[in-house]
Amino acid sequence: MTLLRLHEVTKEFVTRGQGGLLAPKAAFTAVDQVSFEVSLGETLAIVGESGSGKSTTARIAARLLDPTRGTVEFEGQDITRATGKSLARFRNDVQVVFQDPFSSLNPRYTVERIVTAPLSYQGIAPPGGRRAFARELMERVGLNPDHSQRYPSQFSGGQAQRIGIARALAVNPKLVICDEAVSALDVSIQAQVIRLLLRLQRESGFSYIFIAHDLAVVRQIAQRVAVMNKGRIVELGTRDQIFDQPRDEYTKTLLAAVPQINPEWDRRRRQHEQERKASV
Amino acid sequence: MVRYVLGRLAGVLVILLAVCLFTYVIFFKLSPDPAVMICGKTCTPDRIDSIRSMLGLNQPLLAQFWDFLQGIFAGRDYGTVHCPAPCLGYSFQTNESVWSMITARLPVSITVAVGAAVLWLLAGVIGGLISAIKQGSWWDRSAMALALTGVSVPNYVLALVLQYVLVVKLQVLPFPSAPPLTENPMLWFESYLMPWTVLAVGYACLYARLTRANVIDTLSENFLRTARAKGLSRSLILRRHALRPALTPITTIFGMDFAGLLGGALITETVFGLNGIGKMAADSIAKNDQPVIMAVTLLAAFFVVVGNVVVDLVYTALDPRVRVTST
Amino acid sequence: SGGAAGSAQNAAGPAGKPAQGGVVQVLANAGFSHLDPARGFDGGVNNFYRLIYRTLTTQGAAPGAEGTKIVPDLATDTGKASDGGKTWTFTLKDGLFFETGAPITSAEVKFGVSRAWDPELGIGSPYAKQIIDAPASYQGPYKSGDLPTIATPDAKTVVFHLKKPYADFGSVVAQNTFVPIPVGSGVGNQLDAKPIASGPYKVAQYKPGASLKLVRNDKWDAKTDSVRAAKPDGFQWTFGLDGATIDERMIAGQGTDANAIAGTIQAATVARVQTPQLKQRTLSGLGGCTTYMGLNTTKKPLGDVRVRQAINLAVNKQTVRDAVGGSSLAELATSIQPPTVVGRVDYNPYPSQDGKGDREAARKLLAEAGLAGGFTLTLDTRAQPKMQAMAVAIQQALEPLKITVKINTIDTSTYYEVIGTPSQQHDAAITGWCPDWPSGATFLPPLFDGRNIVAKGNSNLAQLNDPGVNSRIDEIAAMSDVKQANAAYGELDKQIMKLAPIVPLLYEKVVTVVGSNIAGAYLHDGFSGGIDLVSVGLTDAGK
Amino acid sequence: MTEALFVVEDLTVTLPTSRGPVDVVRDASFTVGRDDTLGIVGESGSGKSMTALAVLGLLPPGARTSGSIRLDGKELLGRSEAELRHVRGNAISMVFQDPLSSLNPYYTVGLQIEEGYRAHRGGSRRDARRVAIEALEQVRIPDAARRIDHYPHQFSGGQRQRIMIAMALCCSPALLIADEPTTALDVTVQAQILELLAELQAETGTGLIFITHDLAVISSIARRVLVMCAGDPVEYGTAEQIFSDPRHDYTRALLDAVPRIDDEVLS
Amino acid sequence: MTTTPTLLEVEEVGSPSVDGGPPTSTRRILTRLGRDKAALFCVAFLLLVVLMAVFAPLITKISGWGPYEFDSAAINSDLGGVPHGALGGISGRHWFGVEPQNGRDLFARIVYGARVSITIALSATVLTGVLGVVFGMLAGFYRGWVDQVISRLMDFLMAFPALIFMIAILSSLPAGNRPVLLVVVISAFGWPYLARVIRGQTMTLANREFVEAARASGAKNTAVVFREILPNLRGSIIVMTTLALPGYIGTEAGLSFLGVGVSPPTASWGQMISGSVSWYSVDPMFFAIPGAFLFLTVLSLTVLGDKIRSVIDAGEAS
Ligand SMILES: Nc1ncnc2c1ncn2[C@@H]1O[C@H](COP(=O)(O)OP(=O)(O)OP(=O)(O)O)[C@@H](O)[C@H]1O
Ligand SMILES: Nc1ncnc2c1ncn2[C@@H]1O[C@H](COP(=O)(O)OP(=O)(O)OP(=O)(O)O)[C@@H](O)[C@H]1O
Ligand SMILES: [Mg+2]
Ligand SMILES: [Mg+2]
Ligand code: NI
Repeated sequence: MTLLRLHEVTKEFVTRGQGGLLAPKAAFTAVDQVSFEVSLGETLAIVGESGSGKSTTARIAARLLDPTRGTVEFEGQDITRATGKSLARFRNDVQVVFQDPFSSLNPRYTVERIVTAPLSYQGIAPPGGRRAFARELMERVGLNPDHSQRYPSQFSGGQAQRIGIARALAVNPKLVICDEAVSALDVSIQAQVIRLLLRLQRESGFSYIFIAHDLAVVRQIAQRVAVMNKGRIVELGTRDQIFDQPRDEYTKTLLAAVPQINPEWDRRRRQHEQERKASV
Repeated sequence: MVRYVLGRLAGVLVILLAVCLFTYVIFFKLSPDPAVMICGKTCTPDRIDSIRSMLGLNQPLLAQFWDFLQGIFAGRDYGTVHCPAPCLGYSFQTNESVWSMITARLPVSITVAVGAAVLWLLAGVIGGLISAIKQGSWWDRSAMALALTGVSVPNYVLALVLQYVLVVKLQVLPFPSAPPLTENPMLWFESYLMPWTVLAVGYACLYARLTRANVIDTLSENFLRTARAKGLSRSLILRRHALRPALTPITTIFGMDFAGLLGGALITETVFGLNGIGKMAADSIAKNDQPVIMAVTLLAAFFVVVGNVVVDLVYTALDPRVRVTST
Repeated sequence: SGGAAGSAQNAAGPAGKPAQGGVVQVLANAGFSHLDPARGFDGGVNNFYRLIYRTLTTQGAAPGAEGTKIVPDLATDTGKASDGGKTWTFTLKDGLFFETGAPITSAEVKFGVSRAWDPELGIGSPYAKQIIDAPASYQGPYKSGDLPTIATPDAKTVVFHLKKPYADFGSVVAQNTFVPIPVGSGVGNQLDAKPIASGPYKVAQYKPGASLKLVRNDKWDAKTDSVRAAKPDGFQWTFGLDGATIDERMIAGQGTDANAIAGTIQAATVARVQTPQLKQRTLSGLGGCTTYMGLNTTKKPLGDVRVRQAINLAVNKQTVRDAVGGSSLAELATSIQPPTVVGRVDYNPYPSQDGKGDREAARKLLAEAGLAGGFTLTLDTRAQPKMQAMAVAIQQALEPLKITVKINTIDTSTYYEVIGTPSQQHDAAITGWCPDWPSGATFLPPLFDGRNIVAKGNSNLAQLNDPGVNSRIDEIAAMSDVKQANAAYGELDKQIMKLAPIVPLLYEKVVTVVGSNIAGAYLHDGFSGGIDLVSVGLTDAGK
Repeated sequence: MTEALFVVEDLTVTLPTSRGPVDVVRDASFTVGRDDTLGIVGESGSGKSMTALAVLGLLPPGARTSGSIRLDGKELLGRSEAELRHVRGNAISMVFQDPLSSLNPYYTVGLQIEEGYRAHRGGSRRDARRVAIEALEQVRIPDAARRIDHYPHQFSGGQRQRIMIAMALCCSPALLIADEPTTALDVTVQAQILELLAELQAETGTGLIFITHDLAVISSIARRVLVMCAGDPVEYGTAEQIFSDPRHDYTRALLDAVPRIDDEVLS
Repeated sequence: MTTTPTLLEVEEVGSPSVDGGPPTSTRRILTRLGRDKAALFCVAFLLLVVLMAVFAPLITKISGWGPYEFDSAAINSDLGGVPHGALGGISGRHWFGVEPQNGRDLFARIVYGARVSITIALSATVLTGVLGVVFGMLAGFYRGWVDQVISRLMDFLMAFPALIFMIAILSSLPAGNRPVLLVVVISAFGWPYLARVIRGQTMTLANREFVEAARASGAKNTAVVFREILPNLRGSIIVMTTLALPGYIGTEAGLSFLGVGVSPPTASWGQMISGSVSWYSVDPMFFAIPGAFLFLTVLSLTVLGDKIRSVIDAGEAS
């Protein structure tokens, strides 16, 4: 069943040319005729060049930005211009993790308030009380629950990012849009968060739009992958198709450029590891 | 943008019209009959009637209002006298053309406003900035205590005390007489020094406190850390990176305050005997000189409304994030 | 000129003899209402007009009673009555000219007077219109042309025909409306902007509300003028100064402020002018007006004369006086007419110790009226600190009698309109009255003639309509001997006060500090106690 | 033997919190030579960024530091703000982790790059602008000459990150500290940026401290690696040693967790 | 050990709280304020003023003079009515001296004046604060026609020279309940000033990403405005409203003197201060006493506002 569908979505940004207030305007097409679907319980990954319009697409999908042209449908309903109740329902069902961790957290609020805010915005009482609920959420994303009274500026970048993730998971959304949600996390926490996301998908049927640069992560989590370049989707297919038989040139370059740990070192490490296990 | 400005200017006209009409109703309907006051101590109903007809007060309100508007744009006739285009009527009290009264007094009010504004901006912003940087220091505490004192002391008190101390006791300044700048620049400056100061004190205190609060907010932003990491000089960091975001909201207030002052500093002008718009307003209220009240109101409204348009334009120019969404 | 100065300066003081020349500075709060003599009409302008205008007669130029005496000015005498006082003839002096050089003849005098009938202009002194006979439809010279009831048989003679005999017409022609104006000029606002001088000075520059500069009118011939000393070469007014600032400047007396005169000081300044040096520069005298509280006789308990008398007895005039600045700034009033009025009798119908009020006597009267339990009274006051302070003082004084005074503050600009409208007026109101010239004729009839009660612009605040008073007013008006009439007004004062329609509160004083170089300054009884401008000058003209 | 370009010894950073002071970095020691790259990896929240900030004296208010930080043998710790000014952006540049909030929203990116250059190199605005455009081009911002006049919010996350890099590069510092400079970049651009850094090092001998979570990147560029965990430097050695023979349990766990593009889906 | 040199020297951050769990913010603020001497002093003074106002009749019974009683013996009628004795007639009889020209007891008038002034100024401040903040935020946040309507309304109200119109309107309204009318009229003309400032800042804040984040979390517009943006406006609001208070006491005085405020003989601080102006050189105490009360009240409010703010900020250290 299709949960979200973007149909030929285009976004133009109006920027002012040089020369002050009265300068003529210039338009810049950030997203160009993008169409895709996300089904219930599915993860669609968007990869692509930096500046290719991934975040913009995500924000349009979350209805945080109005597309210049094209439509966004959610559960079969056109919500491109929705307001009021239907928009509110949409908001309850779709949560977003933002790319920029600090800017997306209100500097005046404690973590506890930030992560429980979606609940109160949607008029849901936090199960087990606000404090306990917040602590539980923080624990889930690997944050020290004792820090629930801290303010965002007192956290590290990766911790701030996890606050954003915890916030998105506070309510039970149908779709979570993760804009580089794990990029600032160290690999072990990253793995923990990804496992959490996958478990939620399994148990509660979450769908994800997962924007990432780390193709290894994408491979772990995505069922389908869209590759964007210069505002357009240049290739869209299942994970294996994209990773194993990329058709588009850009996709191929992308895959070829993935850095890897020196294979020789890695091999030696595994060897040492085995030696160590054997010796124990 | 051009369209936006034009739209706003059209809005200005509408507001001024509304202000006009409202003022007209308040002062011509609810206020005492000017004819009776002109009539004086020994007055007969006949005389009142004749004065009313002479002033056009016997016409319906809207007709009077229409005449008034016409006067402003096209001029109008009062009996035998023709009053040319920007015609705001004649004072009930002195029979002077209100327009010439305004043009004669405006330079004084502008001088008062500009001088005071320069003073309070300098004092307020610099004081607030230093306070913010030295938050919690003795300088900060004393500057903020001073600011509070400044706000708590009504400016007529300040005016009189200043005059008593500086002019009467110490005799370092003359009594303000406000000659034209060209005649005697020194005396001009000395004359305006006290009015400027008195007016500036209250505003300076407000601005100092606002600047302080905003700068403190800004100082904790991450981009300030970036600026420091670039090795910029302290003054550049403060001037450019801390002040700009801190002062952006202050421009709003400044526009309003300054525009308000152009429409006359009632109390200060009265205390120091400066013949500006403010004093004219005070006099006209005391005497219920309606044409003058109307004109003063309109003038003040004009400055404030235009000031607000300028403020909005400046604000969108100052904050790039706002700019993009505004058009 | 200016030889009189030098070492004698200290001894001279404000009373000394002024030298010829110099410029007298005048510091003023409010500007002049009108420079057009047909329009302006109050103590301040009347005094000022004598510098630039002349009238057929005028008040004397001397301290005390001399100042209230009518003396010839343009005319050779104070008028000859004929036809039983219904026709008055004046003859002009020789050598009279306007500042333009044009001669002043009977035609200009007539033209000036006839302007009083113009509905747009005639908003000043009303007497010419009230007393001189004229066609009912006459609307002034610009609209209706010549006024037939004033005859000018030759260039030197003016003949006025009155509606009915008027014994004191010699005083009436001293009013501003009798200033000569060149025939045909003065239409609209012309004279307000640029007066045409007939007196010793002419207007050199006028910025309404800001400043006024007078210079000598060299067409004025001192020989034709026995009233005006006109010693200085000019006058310079500065308007719009704050009261406190004026006091400061006058006390400091720096620079040209040494040549300055000003109005009455503020209460707070009284304590500061007690040093010998300042005392020497201080002039003090009665303002010539009475401040009183009118009691609306048409309102419920006030209709009872005993209640009004009780209030008269109970008011503590001492506290009222303190409210305006104490003994230096006012005297306690006992009668309606102030001491400056000719023929006034000094008496006290409702005495109490030191004017502090006789509460016992008042209580007795109230008990008689059946109001021992008290009542409520609404007192209208002007929204002005001094007036409100007086109201509060009265409120306090009546409180022990269980009379609750509700103070109703009315905006300054509307005050006189409200209390002058019987339908809007409350139980009582504080106000004052100054005679247009110092006789009972311009004091008692306007305030107490029951037939003068009008729906708007009423000055009979008590709304007293007593047949005895009314008929007595008619009798006095019919008297042809001015002296006799004035004396009769003195007695009428007593008769009215028996009815207690008002509570005379104070005769306010003028206390003014003059600059150290001012000479020849005295307070003129005729002009609400202002310094007589035609006599004042400088000790040292070179300063 | 002369000392290395940059030496940190026993650096401890203490931050105030509502529960009292907390050591967020304990006794960290490392060196960076000329044309040398140190990689710092570790747990999120382990104090990597704080270490970096401590070097430039940019810690949050109330922070205390102890130990020693020397650049070219000169002690930086305890220097006054005025003295540090000449070091910052000149001898040592830094790329911050959070690009959006680290850029002033009120100014164009051009101005923000130029001012750093002019503060140390002087020169006319025109020169600075040229340098800024060049720097933007170097970090692969398309249409740099036009975009230099845009405001930070008009750029994508990766672009902002590159702007921060451009800003740090334009004074060719002796030491560059880059705090997760490429996390928001796609792999192709990332490769270009890494190449750019390598070129720069070859040219000017810049020492580089590279903080990242991407172990693959570290393995390809770092000569030495510092592994941090919960404020403690748990392991410090050559890249080869760390990657091929990690001694500490945490390092081993970290390397085990690295996802591989050819790995199976996690279950 | 060295301390990091920073641009702003931050006030010492308090010691750790003893109890285990993190204290709630209200409790934290209260305990922190409780330890601050200056804050305690401010609270004490404000409390004193409030108690004075509430128990005015009782207090004046003890002091012996009512607020309206004249004492002619205490003033010198020959010198324009200045109080006898030094310091404006301060004595055992009149603790704070007397008013010139009528000898009313200043202490009693201060005590009674607190009632009027504090209620009027405080309510006007609160009302303008609420109106200004709400409308300012709505205009700045929604932009579009909401902004148009609110902004034009603000333009319209601000366009009037406020004092002139307050007089005109108040004098034409039925007397009714003066203090309430005063509050309403003062607020009606006062709120746009604050609202415009708030509007501008809201426009800036509305573009911040955390606002977008809140919206994505399902926050309705009102929630975004009042729960995300409002806390970030705190600085300006505190400053503007603490400074508005003395302004309104002054406005009340001005209006009272122009005859449209509270009617005499009711005492109010503002009236006392403006009445004392002309006596500044002869009887400085007449000004100094109500002036000091006004000043201390404002000072206390401001310092308290600042303290609360810095306590909250210390938690954020943003
Ligand atoms: N202002 C502060 N007050 C108190 N603690 C802070 C403050 N800033 C950061 N911390 C804490 O200091 C620790 C180290 O933070 P730091 O930013 O150095 O982490 P990091 O290693 O850079 O992590 P990441 O990889 O997530 O960016 C974290 O646990 C964080 O919670
Ligand atoms: N408000 C804006 N005004 C003008 N241009 C914008 C605006 N926001 C984004 N852009 C431009 O639109 C393009 C797409 O931006 P977007 O943020 O969607 O990229 P992205 O794919 O998320 O990149 P990254 O991976 O670097 O975050 C970029 O070139 C950016 O410069
Ligand atoms: Mg992005
Ligand atoms: Mg970090
Ligand atoms: Ni080995």
